[in-house]
Amino acid sequence: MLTRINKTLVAGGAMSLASAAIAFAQDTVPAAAPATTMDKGDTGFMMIATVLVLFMILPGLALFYGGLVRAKNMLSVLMQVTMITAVVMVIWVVYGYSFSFGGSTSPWWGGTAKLFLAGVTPASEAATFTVGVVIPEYVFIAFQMTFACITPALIVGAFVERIKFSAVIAFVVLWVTFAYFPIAHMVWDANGYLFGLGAIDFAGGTVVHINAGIAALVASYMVGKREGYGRDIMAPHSMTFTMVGASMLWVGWFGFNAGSNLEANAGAALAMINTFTATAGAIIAWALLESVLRGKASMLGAASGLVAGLVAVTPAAGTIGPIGAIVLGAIASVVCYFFVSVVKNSLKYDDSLDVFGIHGVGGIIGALGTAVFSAASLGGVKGDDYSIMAQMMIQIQAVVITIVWCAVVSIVAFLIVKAIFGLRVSKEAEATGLDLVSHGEAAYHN
Amino acid sequence: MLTRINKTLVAGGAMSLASAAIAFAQDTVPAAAPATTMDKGDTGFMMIATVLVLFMILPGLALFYGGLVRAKNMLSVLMQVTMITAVVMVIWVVYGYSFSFGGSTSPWWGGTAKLFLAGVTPASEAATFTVGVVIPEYVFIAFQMTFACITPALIVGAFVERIKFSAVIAFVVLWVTFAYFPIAHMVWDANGYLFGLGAIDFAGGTVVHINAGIAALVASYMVGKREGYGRDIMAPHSMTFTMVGASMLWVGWFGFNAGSNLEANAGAALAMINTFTATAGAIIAWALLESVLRGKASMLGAASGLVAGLVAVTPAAGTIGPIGAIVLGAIASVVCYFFVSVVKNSLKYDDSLDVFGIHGVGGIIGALGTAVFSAASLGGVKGDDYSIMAQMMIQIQAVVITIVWCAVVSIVAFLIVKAIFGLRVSKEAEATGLDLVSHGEAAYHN
Amino acid sequence: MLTRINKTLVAGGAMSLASAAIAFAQDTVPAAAPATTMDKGDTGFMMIATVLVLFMILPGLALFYGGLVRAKNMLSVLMQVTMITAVVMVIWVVYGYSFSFGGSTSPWWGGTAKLFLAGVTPASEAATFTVGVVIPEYVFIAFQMTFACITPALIVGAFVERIKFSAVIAFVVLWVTFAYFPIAHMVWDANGYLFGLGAIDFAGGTVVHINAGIAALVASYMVGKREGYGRDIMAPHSMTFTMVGASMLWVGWFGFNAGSNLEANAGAALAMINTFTATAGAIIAWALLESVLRGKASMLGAASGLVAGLVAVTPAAGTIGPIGAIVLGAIASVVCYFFVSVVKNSLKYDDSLDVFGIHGVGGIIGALGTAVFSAASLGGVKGDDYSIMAQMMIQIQAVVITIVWCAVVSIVAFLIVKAIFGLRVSKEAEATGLDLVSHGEAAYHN
Amino acid sequence: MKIVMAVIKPFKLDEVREALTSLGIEGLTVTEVKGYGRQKGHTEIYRGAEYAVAFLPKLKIEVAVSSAMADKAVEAIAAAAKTGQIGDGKIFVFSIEHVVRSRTGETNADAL
Amino acid sequence: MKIVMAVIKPFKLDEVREALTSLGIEGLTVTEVKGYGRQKGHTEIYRGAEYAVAFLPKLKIEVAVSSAMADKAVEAIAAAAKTGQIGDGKIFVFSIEHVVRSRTGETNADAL
Amino acid sequence: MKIVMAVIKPFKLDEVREALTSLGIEGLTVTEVKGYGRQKGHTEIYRGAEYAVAFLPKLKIEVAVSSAMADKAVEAIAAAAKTGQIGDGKIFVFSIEHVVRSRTGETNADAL
Ligand SMILES: Nc1ncnc2c1ncn2[C@@H]1O[C@H](COP(=O)(O)OP(=O)(O)O)[C@@H](O)[C@H]1O
Ligand SMILES: Nc1ncnc2c1ncn2[C@@H]1O[C@H](COP(=O)(O)OP(=O)(O)O)[C@@H](O)[C@H]1O
Ligand SMILES: Nc1ncnc2c1ncn2[C@@H]1O[C@H](COP(=O)(O)OP(=O)(O)O)[C@@H](O)[C@H]1O
Repeated sequence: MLTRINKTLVAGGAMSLASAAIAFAQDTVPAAAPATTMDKGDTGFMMIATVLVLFMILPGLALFYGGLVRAKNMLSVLMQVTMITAVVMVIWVVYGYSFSFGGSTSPWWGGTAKLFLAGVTPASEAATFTVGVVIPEYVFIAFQMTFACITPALIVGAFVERIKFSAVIAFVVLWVTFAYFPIAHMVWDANGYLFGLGAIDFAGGTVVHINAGIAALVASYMVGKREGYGRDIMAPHSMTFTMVGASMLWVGWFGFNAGSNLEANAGAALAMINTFTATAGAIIAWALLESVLRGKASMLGAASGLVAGLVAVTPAAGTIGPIGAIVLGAIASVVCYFFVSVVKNSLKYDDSLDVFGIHGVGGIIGALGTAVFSAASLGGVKGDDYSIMAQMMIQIQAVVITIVWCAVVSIVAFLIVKAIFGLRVSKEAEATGLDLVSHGEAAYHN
Repeated sequence: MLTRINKTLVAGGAMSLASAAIAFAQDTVPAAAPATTMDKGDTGFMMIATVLVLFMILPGLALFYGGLVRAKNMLSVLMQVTMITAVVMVIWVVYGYSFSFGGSTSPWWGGTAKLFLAGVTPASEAATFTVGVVIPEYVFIAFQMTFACITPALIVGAFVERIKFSAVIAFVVLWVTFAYFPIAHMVWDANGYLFGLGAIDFAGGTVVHINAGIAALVASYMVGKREGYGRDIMAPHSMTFTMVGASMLWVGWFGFNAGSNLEANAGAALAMINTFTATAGAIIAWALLESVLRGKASMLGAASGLVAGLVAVTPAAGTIGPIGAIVLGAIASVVCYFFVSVVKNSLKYDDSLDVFGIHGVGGIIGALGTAVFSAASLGGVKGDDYSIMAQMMIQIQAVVITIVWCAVVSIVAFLIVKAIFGLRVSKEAEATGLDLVSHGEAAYHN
Repeated sequence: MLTRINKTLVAGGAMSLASAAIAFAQDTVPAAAPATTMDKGDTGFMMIATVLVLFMILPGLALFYGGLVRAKNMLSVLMQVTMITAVVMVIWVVYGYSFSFGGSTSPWWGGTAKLFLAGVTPASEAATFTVGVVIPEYVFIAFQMTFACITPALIVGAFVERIKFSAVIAFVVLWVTFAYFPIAHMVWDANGYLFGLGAIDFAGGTVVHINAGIAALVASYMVGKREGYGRDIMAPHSMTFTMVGASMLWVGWFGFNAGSNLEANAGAALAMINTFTATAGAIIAWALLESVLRGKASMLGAASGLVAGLVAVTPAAGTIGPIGAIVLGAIASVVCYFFVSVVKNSLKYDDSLDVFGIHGVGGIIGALGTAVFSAASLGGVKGDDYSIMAQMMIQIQAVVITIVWCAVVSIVAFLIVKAIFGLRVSKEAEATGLDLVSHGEAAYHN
Repeated sequence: MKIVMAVIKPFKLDEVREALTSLGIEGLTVTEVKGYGRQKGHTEIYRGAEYAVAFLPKLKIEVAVSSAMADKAVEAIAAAAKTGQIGDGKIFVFSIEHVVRSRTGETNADAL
Repeated sequence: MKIVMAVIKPFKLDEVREALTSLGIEGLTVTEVKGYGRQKGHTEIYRGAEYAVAFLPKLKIEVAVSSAMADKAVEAIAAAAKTGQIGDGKIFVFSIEHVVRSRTGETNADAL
Repeated sequence: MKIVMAVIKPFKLDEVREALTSLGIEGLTVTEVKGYGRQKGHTEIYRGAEYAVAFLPKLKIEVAVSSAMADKAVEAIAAAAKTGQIGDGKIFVFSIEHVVRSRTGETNADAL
């Protein structure tokens, strides 16, 4: 088992071998395929993991974000998250899967071989990290699809309460096409550029969180502040929903992290226990910090720490130990805390729900912390020939490349969308609230 | 694997072989049983699938429906869904399972051999679609039980805000006994009449959705309109809860659809990916339609499309392809949209939460669409000897028989209940709201 | 399969053999280990079961309790449940797992061998109830961790709306250390005292429910009544959230009960179907009782019955039959009903959310009922040499020991916490509400 | 000018509004209130706790009218709000000295 | 006749109602309001955003009484509403000219 | 003494409050109300059901002032509440006879 896990580590990314092997299996199955085994335990586990990631988005993320806005904008948030999910699902089977994992040897994208899932049948297999062990390719497609859906949905938090609905959809289409699919290929495909560097990103710290966080930072500058920002009370309309959403994110995140192991074995179990303890450490850290600095630990603080911990452990879950995870989660909480309560206020941009402050910053802490806590000396599974510093350099490269690529795509995408649709609703519409103005409904009646 | 799936298709219904094989196993286990294999991957997967279907009902469906009524009737909806679930569970183990899958050779019902689950022990096995592969019969019983619970709970949407609580329970007892159990037997048991015809109903389009939809249509005429219908504002008291409920329905539906494969293999994976893409297609279609026709895409529209897509893909999930699923979902959305916003208004009955308009109509679209999109030429898994027209005729027969049977039972059941308990609360009680009047509580306080 | 189940019964507790075998495996793996098999079906199932138990706590239990308090205290409840979960998780990996299952031969605790999970690696294995069948130890640790988290979180219901946040956390730290970990060891470890007696506690009736119930009873006396108790209206601020929480408890409880089987086989399936039918029986019983005695069946009544049924079936799930489970659930409902509506009112203590009345009383009914309904003559799996009376004596002993141990620890813990932190907020703070006073937030805004 | 302030049963709002608009009254302000009076409340039971809820949901309507219109408005409201059941509510009339429309600064009759 | 309109702390409602019913006053109307005054509000913090909430939850009670009863009602309310802490609220009295009970058409004293 | 009672657009609350405090007025009471007037409402559609929502969310402000202050208060509110768009709301002034502060028993001017 350790062997297997070490191999994962060498591979350095959660789905890297997988995609390579898919291509392989595809090519060779008709002829003399190497003997593969499919275990129903893996297949069943991965299907449930996929469902758990959907649960993170709907209703999890929708509620987490929705609770934080004013009641008059509740439905707009729910609707944006829902529509992004639906649109990216269709895009995924049409061209997203192919662009990400289509089997091309390019380091930048997956090519066009699997447009419309061409050639995929119930008999198609996708490799896991264990040589010869496969799962149905449909499972791999569906699992990866949920990752492609949640990432742009995370960005929503940056521009809530003021953006045009059409602009959201248009931006997301451009963004997944030019930012998400290429970066997923780069990080997780065996031919991908960052994969080649040896970056460790077990379940998507760069591809999902840093990526979404940077897009959110760009969004908050491009879309501008909400009317009345800093003057009006914009308190969460339902911290209850936010807490429920955060809890669902935690529950679903086990699909995300343990599922990224692709097999139901001890590797997944390690990812699972780390996803527990890192989060617990992060919750406690944020609450302690608030207790000391403000005299009161808030529910929103605990929920924020919870998400920060989950974000930070995402790239690290497969290679660190459960005690190291507590420390990693706690560090992420502390840094994110100062970011959202000090740095953001001084920079005065309106990343309304702190997507950058938590997913971007937490993702970076996680990516770098992975290099540190993966070392056996700190409880990780990386053995003798592992150098924290060497890995750290690789992680930094991966982070910087993701940031730059994503920032450029995000800026260009927003400029295009602004030119065609405009980004914001009118001031009056903003005062009335997006629910009535953009969707013709109100979230609550008697 | 394709072999297995083809066999499913030939079998033409999700649990058909299963029940046959149960009877077989039961008979022969004491003597020289044919060698069967039980895979813990299947068993574990099916148990989780069962839990997911419970999740669809409680809290999923309860919230989806509850959010749509006025606050003063919220608890009555939650309570009706809860009590129906509990009552049908007890009925199921007492006589429902036997009436449906008791092993009789009648084409109309399962007989009395398994009253009180007689003879079932932890050692009992239920067959799957792969010869020789079994799961524990308790798992099959529990999985099927959740289907029997959700179907009558769906009907609730037709008569909310005005029905007597006693009438709901009495109606459901009659209805599951004379409509659900027989139809489940007809469709899913190897001796069942519709099974014999060769109808394809992978996860319950006829048994669950058309069945519930027709009962709802009957209910809306028998129970009559709400006081103030068409005059008072009866806007959803919490679109947030409705959206959360719809999301939970989607999440849980993977248990429903993928679980109907009974094994954790590529067949389940196909059902899963179709359950993603059909739903996505349906959400987008409804939202687009609203955008074009009303200028605004609503959250309730997206949620309605979501459910319509899930309903439509239910019978088809095991035999169509993911791109065909997008189209099927979109078609279902379009038809349901016109039904609930045009046809229903002109017919002026009060199917309050559009059970017929979405489950009935969507179920019919799904049943017929299954014939179309199962063809290999349209991305389905049906091979050379498959004729869309021939299958279409069979599907139409199945639909018509279900409609007629269910309508007759529903009418008679309502007449009996009306005579004994009465159907509606008083006008004053309706004005006050069912929560206080029927349950002595209020949903919300400060 | 019957063999296996019988063995469980002989073993008399869900995890008893498990922990023994872990120790064994640990000791011997380096040398000539007996051949063990690990099935991915078990591993995957147990990971999902673990996630389901987390779901019971967050958001399940948090919402169930939160809905029952006044809006001004909502966040305090959510926060207490969240922080308890996080704190106990960290404690668990630091010393809780070792104190419970550390491998010592003491009948009272598990020793210090596994502090900080010393020696646990991805290769470590934990035994199940089938000889030679193992799961990754990380899975066992994570699964058991969720039990350790939910138990103290259950106690929260006794002292809501008035307790200091610091007092909650301090009490829980003491309580899990001196009550939960030792009792878990006594009941579930092969060396444990109650295990040695032969007590049957499949999934934690004594360890979790009686334990939490007694602590709650102590708490309600030590902390005292809420201001205005018996005078002011303290109606649930959102029965909707309470119903959603109860539903989630049910859904997650399948992880709790079926997961306690440690393998994805017919034993888990039996636990699952019992967890359905007992709960259904309990819901119906409570509703019927209310209908008869008050003329109206309430949603809170149904939710209370639901939880009472789940509590009662917890120790029994692995050894009774589905029809016996209906009866057991119904009996638990009836007794709990009279307890919370008659006994509690006459004793005039303020166990605000009836933790003792439902978990304590229901747990005792379950523990004793297990002795009765496990008999083959009543549908259970216990064969010829089983004596209800003999088992009843053992169950009573287990209950009494748990009650006494827990009561003593709880009293001392509250005295210590009172001396250091004080237990209650000021009267004014109580009038304002804990959300603002202790957490600086309000749950709802416009 | 007068303010006519009426407490009514919630489901009567639309009828009352229509009665007023048919008199040419074009504005009114509505508040959700709880009323205590002869109409008895209800009892809610939550497990062992029984709460007598004495306050019932009502709507309060405030409508400013010229003195000349006051009586007609009162009559119209009384007629529209009446069900004949206890709890239909009461109508109060009091004088106001001054009215201003914020948007235009118009006062008194012009502001109504 | 007069309307006595009082702003009170929310948890004082039952005491105030009892004080009034013990005077024989059988009806009143309650509204949830937010009050701004000398009693200072509180601060809420949501991550980096700190909001000073100046408005506190209060209840407004309106009770129509005969002119003779007005002073007693004011006294009763003042006594019942008093905690001695800042923010106990204020009581305002103004005349009404006309009262009608919608159910019966009774007016003035009969309508109270 | 007078009560100045104003209906305003919800987002104008802070400006109105500041305008009043700058006059030295230290207390006011705010109620969430629904207003019907010239400003037209909106339409909501839920599947096939289309609802014309005629009532718009407004806030009602009540502020008790000395008679001398009343006009200034009205002006201040009118100025602060004005957007120039239809629906800015109205201000009503009426006399009150008596004011009591519950906490101290102070009356009239002292109670404000
Ligand atoms: N003296 C009063 N002052 C203020 N409001 C009153 C008074 N009496 C009754 N009300 C209001 O009128 C409502 C109806 O009064 P009630 O006595 O129940 O019935 P009816 O209007 O048929 O006499 C009450 O709920 C309350 O809101
Ligand atoms: N001038 C005023 N006009 C209207 N309401 C007022 C006025 N002053 C105070 N109030 C109301 O009375 C409440 C209590 O007033 P406050 O000044 O806080 O304390 P106190 O009543 O002890 O003087 C306020 O919250 C507000 O609702
Ligand atoms: N006659 C009236 N009596 C009481 N309130 C009124 C009256 N007319 C208007 N209002 C209130 O004033 C608000 C604004 O009035 P409206 O006619 O829409 O615009 P404007 O204030 O610009 O004339 C309304 O929503 C309502 O709350």
